[in-house]
Amino acid sequence: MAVITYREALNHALREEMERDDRVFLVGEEVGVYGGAYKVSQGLLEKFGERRVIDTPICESGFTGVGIGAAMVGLRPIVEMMTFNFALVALDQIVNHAAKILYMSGGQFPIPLVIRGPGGPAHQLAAQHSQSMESYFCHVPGLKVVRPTTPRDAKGLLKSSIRDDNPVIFIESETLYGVKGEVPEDADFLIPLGVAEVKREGRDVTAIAYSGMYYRALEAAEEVEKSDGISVEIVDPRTLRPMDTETILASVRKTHRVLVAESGAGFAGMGSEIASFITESAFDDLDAPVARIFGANAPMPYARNLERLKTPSKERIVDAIRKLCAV
Amino acid sequence: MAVITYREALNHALREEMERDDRVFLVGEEVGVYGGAYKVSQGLLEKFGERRVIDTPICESGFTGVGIGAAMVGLRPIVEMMTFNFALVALDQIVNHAAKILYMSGGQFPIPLVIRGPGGPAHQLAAQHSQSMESYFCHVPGLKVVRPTTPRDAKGLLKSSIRDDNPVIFIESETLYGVKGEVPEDADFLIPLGVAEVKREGRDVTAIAYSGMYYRALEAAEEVEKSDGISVEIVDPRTLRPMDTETILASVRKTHRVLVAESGAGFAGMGSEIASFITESAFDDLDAPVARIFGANAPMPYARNLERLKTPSKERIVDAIRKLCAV
Amino acid sequence: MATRGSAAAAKGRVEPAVGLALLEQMQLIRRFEEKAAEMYALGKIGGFLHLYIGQEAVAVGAMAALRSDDYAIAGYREHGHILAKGGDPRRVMAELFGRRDGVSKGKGGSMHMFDRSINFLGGHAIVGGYLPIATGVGVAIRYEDRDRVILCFFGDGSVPQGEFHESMNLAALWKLPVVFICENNRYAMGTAIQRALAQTDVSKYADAYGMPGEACDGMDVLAVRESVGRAVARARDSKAPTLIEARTYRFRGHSMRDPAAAVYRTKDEVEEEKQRDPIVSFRERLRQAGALDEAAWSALAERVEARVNDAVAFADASPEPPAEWLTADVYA
Amino acid sequence: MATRGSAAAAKGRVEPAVGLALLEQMQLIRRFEEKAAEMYALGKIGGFLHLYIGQEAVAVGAMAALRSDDYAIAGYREHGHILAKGGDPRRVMAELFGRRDGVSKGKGGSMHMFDRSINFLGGHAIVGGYLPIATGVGVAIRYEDRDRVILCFFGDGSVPQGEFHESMNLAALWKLPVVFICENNRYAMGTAIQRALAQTDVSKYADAYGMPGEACDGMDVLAVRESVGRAVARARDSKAPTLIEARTYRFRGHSMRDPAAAVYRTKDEVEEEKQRDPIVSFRERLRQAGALDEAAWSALAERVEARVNDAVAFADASPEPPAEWLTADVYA
Ligand SMILES: Cc1ncc(C[n+]2csc(CCOP(=O)(O)OP(=O)(O)O)c2C)c(N)n1
Ligand SMILES: Cc1ncc(C[n+]2csc(CCOP(=O)(O)OP(=O)(O)O)c2C)c(N)n1
Ligand SMILES: [Mg+2]
Ligand SMILES: [Mg+2]
Repeated sequence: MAVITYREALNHALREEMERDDRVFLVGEEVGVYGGAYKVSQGLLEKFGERRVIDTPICESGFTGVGIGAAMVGLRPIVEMMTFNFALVALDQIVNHAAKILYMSGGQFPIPLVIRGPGGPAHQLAAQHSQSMESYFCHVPGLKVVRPTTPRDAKGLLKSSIRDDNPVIFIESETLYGVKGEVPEDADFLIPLGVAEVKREGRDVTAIAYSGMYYRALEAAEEVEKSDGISVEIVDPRTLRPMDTETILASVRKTHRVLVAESGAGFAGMGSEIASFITESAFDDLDAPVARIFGANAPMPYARNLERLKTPSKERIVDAIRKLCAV
Repeated sequence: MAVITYREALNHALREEMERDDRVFLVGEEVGVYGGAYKVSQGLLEKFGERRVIDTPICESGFTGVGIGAAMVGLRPIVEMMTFNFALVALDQIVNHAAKILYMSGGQFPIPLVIRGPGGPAHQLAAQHSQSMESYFCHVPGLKVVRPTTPRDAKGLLKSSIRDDNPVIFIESETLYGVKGEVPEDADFLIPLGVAEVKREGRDVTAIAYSGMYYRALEAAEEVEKSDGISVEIVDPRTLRPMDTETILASVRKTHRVLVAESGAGFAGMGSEIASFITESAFDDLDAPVARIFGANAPMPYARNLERLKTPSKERIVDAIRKLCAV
Repeated sequence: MATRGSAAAAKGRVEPAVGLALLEQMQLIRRFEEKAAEMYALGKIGGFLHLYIGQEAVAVGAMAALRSDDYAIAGYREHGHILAKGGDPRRVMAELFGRRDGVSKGKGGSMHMFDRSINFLGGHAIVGGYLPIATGVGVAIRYEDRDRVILCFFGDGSVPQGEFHESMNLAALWKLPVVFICENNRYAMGTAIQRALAQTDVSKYADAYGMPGEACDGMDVLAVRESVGRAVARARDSKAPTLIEARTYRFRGHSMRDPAAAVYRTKDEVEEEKQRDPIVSFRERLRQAGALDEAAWSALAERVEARVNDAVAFADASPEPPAEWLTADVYA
Repeated sequence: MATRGSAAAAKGRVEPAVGLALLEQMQLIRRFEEKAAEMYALGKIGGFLHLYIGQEAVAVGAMAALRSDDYAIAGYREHGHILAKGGDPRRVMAELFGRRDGVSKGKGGSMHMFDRSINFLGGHAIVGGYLPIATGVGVAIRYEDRDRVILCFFGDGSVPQGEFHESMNLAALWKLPVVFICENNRYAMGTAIQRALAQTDVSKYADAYGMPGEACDGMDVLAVRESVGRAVARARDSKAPTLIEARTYRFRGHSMRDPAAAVYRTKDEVEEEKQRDPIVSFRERLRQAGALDEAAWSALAERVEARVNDAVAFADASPEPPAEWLTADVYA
């Protein structure tokens, strides 16, 4: 296994799937000549040419629709959103079209489409460039939603997303592109969609966290292990929709205490879903109400000190874990 | 008090607020000459003229932005979405602009804007015309979200929304426009945003429901009262964001059993928020996990028989209440 | 427009057999729609119902320029388009009835007719929303280096929508085999085109993109076939898009919920436009050309009547979709 | 373009005092941006930083045609615009530093500068997203029957976006006092305009809407002032919109994260464009006109230097925003 970055893992997944299937192509802003705003598609234009790596003008609604149309007639497009914040411009295409055409057509037209790019907080990019968008998409029947945490997840899940026959919203993270980790080189390495991973075994509390929040939860887990001898199990859903209810409930039944950490603003978000689902399904297994931690209820500020306060910190997670165990 | 329809109540609210404040104007598709696709703005063009009742071409993103720009420089626009499904085309304007400009400008530019129109299931309008959109907006800091249930709510809440200095997403319902009820004629009658209403007093179970779901919950409550002697209290949040946590918790502490009914697809939606909030805040008061009922996990089908099955029925609510009380 | 019409007509020579086929298709759509209106009144059809009456020459003339492996996509007023593309009236009526034998299994309804077997890609109800999708089909045709073409039908109401501009630019920039056909019936619901567009000659918008643009008489099936024929040839041979503005008129209300359709237009205007009825005028032209006598017409009319009644009978007999279908087809 | 430039120059007569003021504003922006780049390198500025270097003549020439009660709105490359509109360099630098005395209280940053006191409406980072907002300001001006005007600055990258089309149509249809100024620097990030637009003469898009369109040399501050002056007069007197294409060039990378800016354009091209430096050429012109001697120039340069250093000192001294501000200004 090679140790590569999250960015390289995505790049390899794209390269391998494009080699494997000529119907797969990449379209988006700056994916070709520029090599990708975040360099995820670096080298692909050189390797696959302009036919399969298509630079587009700025028109998210237009080129997302292009992906949907191409998918309707048998291709397997990958649409890159330079950042997911811009997917708001294309939300009608995604929600009213990509997610519904299979259903409205009575099953005649599957939409094998991947829409991918970074989402969530970055580095002082302020309100219009730092949104955690997953909850918008999780709410929509017909979409699958993936949020890879490690380089390994990034590669295995992107490859599965590309091979999936449904529209998949694949949200990466600007803050994780540089993270390194072991990744299988095998071109058939896949991580199935809808399967969570217990990334850290523990006895006392289950922390459910994905993407950047996973890393903060891990730091917190190590701290409370040392300081309070609290053993934290960390479950990474990896795919948010469909959600792996089994793995989550198994951990809950083991620890009886749950914390859900989310970088977004929380209200009516994915954390709310996980918390209410667990409570419905394992009420009697819970020794304490499921605790939710999420970002401050505000847009993302620019100032560095405020930005730090906006997203849940290791400290906040540590406190929440202690509170949970004090119950 | 006059007995008028929900549609008339909205029409009166628009008329009164436009009379009261010249900065208030209405812009949208077919609001003028046509009198409104659902006739909510009937007669306003005749009364206020083309300056204040503005028909627009089909460009939701464009005319929503027009409302935001006019609000930035001191006017108080009301933007009509012919149906909220089309707000998806304008979501970038609403989420990236209307909701964030006050914050990004450090408080310099409030956006006193109302975006209103019908949302939710209607009568066989199928997948692209039947969506319950509230959860998208509830998730966004900077927006207020209102879902009026009765003619009285419709008038009092719309007037407050128009007087509010923030962007307010005001979602009506095609299926309720014809509903009649008593509505105060007093031009200063207001219902404050963020205040829920206990619409039916009860002892055994709290049902939280708004818009069309309220009426089904009411039928269910009357049925279980007769058949099982179960006394159901119905709380209508009316405003979803900000949410009236006090009124909701007070009812929970009284009944110890809660049902949340939502017409939308549920996953990561408003019902998830209400359920997880209640569990966090009143865990020890709960005799049973908060039960959620929501629409089938699918887009809206056209066929009448399938459409009926899609949205929670009185029967499903009755069953849920019985289950809750059996715990 | 009248002059354009007769000009096109003058040009429009047609072999009798072909002419009769076009007439029969238009008549089929006309009667199908009139029947649908009846069924709506009887409550057998629900939701919105947007009739194509008055615009038949556009779909019929345009589809006549296609090969069967070419694609077509349209909006919510698409009964005429799917029938002209070769859709089965029985399954189209069954879809309106919301029955299991409908083209979309009863799950799409009037606004969402899809038929993969004839490359009919819907049936979409977001104004402007499917223009980028048509553009994507053009991208796929080029990607696979085929010589197919896609016709994208939309109304004048789509022109002010941003996706019209995005799609026109992409199709022209990337040289895609997409024929954009704007059915300009001068109203978007209650909004007259001059209240919606700063510049109302829709075909002129093509200039901004250096794309060929052409207006034709949408009440003249041969004129439409000619314009679209030129555009299809361009698309097939040189992968170049075209914007066609077919000038037509909607005889009925926007939908069955707008019966009068009189708030925003005068009865006189409607009556005057009805003088341009595409079926009456084409029938007359064939008669004058000696291609159609009374007997032939009544035979044609009877065939159409029979097909429409058969469609209704079929739809009536088709069962409701089973409950399990509610949650089927959400994911592939 | 060169010819256009000198043509405009020939036309461009200017009183010495005014010329010197324009030169000083351009120099202020140039030095402000160079200093900002230094501060970014020192880590005092975070996030994205898009420099205006090379385009100074556009903002300065355009704002020179305004009254102080007129409005302006721009994208994320707006430091030059807010300064040219009369913004205080100290508060603009403080915003870049993310400090409490910044124009947006440190909460907006480089991409979201707002200043109500000078009618500067931001500072927006969604390409194309604020064009409808500018249109809405035009609606408000007409609604209140004022004689104000709004200038809306955007890049060539906004043109393929649907909101460009929607805004142009609404402004032309409703006759709004909006001047759309496209700063065509020939690249949207790494995408050359000919790879983004089927038709690259941006000013021609105005024709589709029957709106006046005009291209001008964006490296010539007087040419810009003239074109925009004509458009502002049209907007003020007859509430008519205009599309102006200011042909300019970005000397630096798209942002500080694109330092080389060489993947998508050649060094030679950049060097050649630098020959059109708007400050060097205007300074030369003033010298030839006898309006600027060495002494005057060094005095000007020193004043600018002092203001920029003062801005940095002010920003450095300004405290971070207090923690409570994180959740302030979410609701009014
Ligand atoms: C984005 C969007 N906005 C509004 C509507 C509501 N609506 C449905 S049809 C229509 C008018 C469209 O007119 P046109 O495009 O001219 O087509 P026609 O009905 O004349 O065939 C409107 C406004 C919609 N379906 N989608
Ligand atoms: C809707 C949207 N899509 C993509 C981006 C990312 N992005 C930021 S600037 C930019 C290029 C814009 O170029 P142009 O409009 O020419 O302005 P310039 O940078 O040349 O001043 C892109 C693609 C964005 N901010 N918004
Ligand atoms: Mg029309
Ligand atoms: Mg540019």
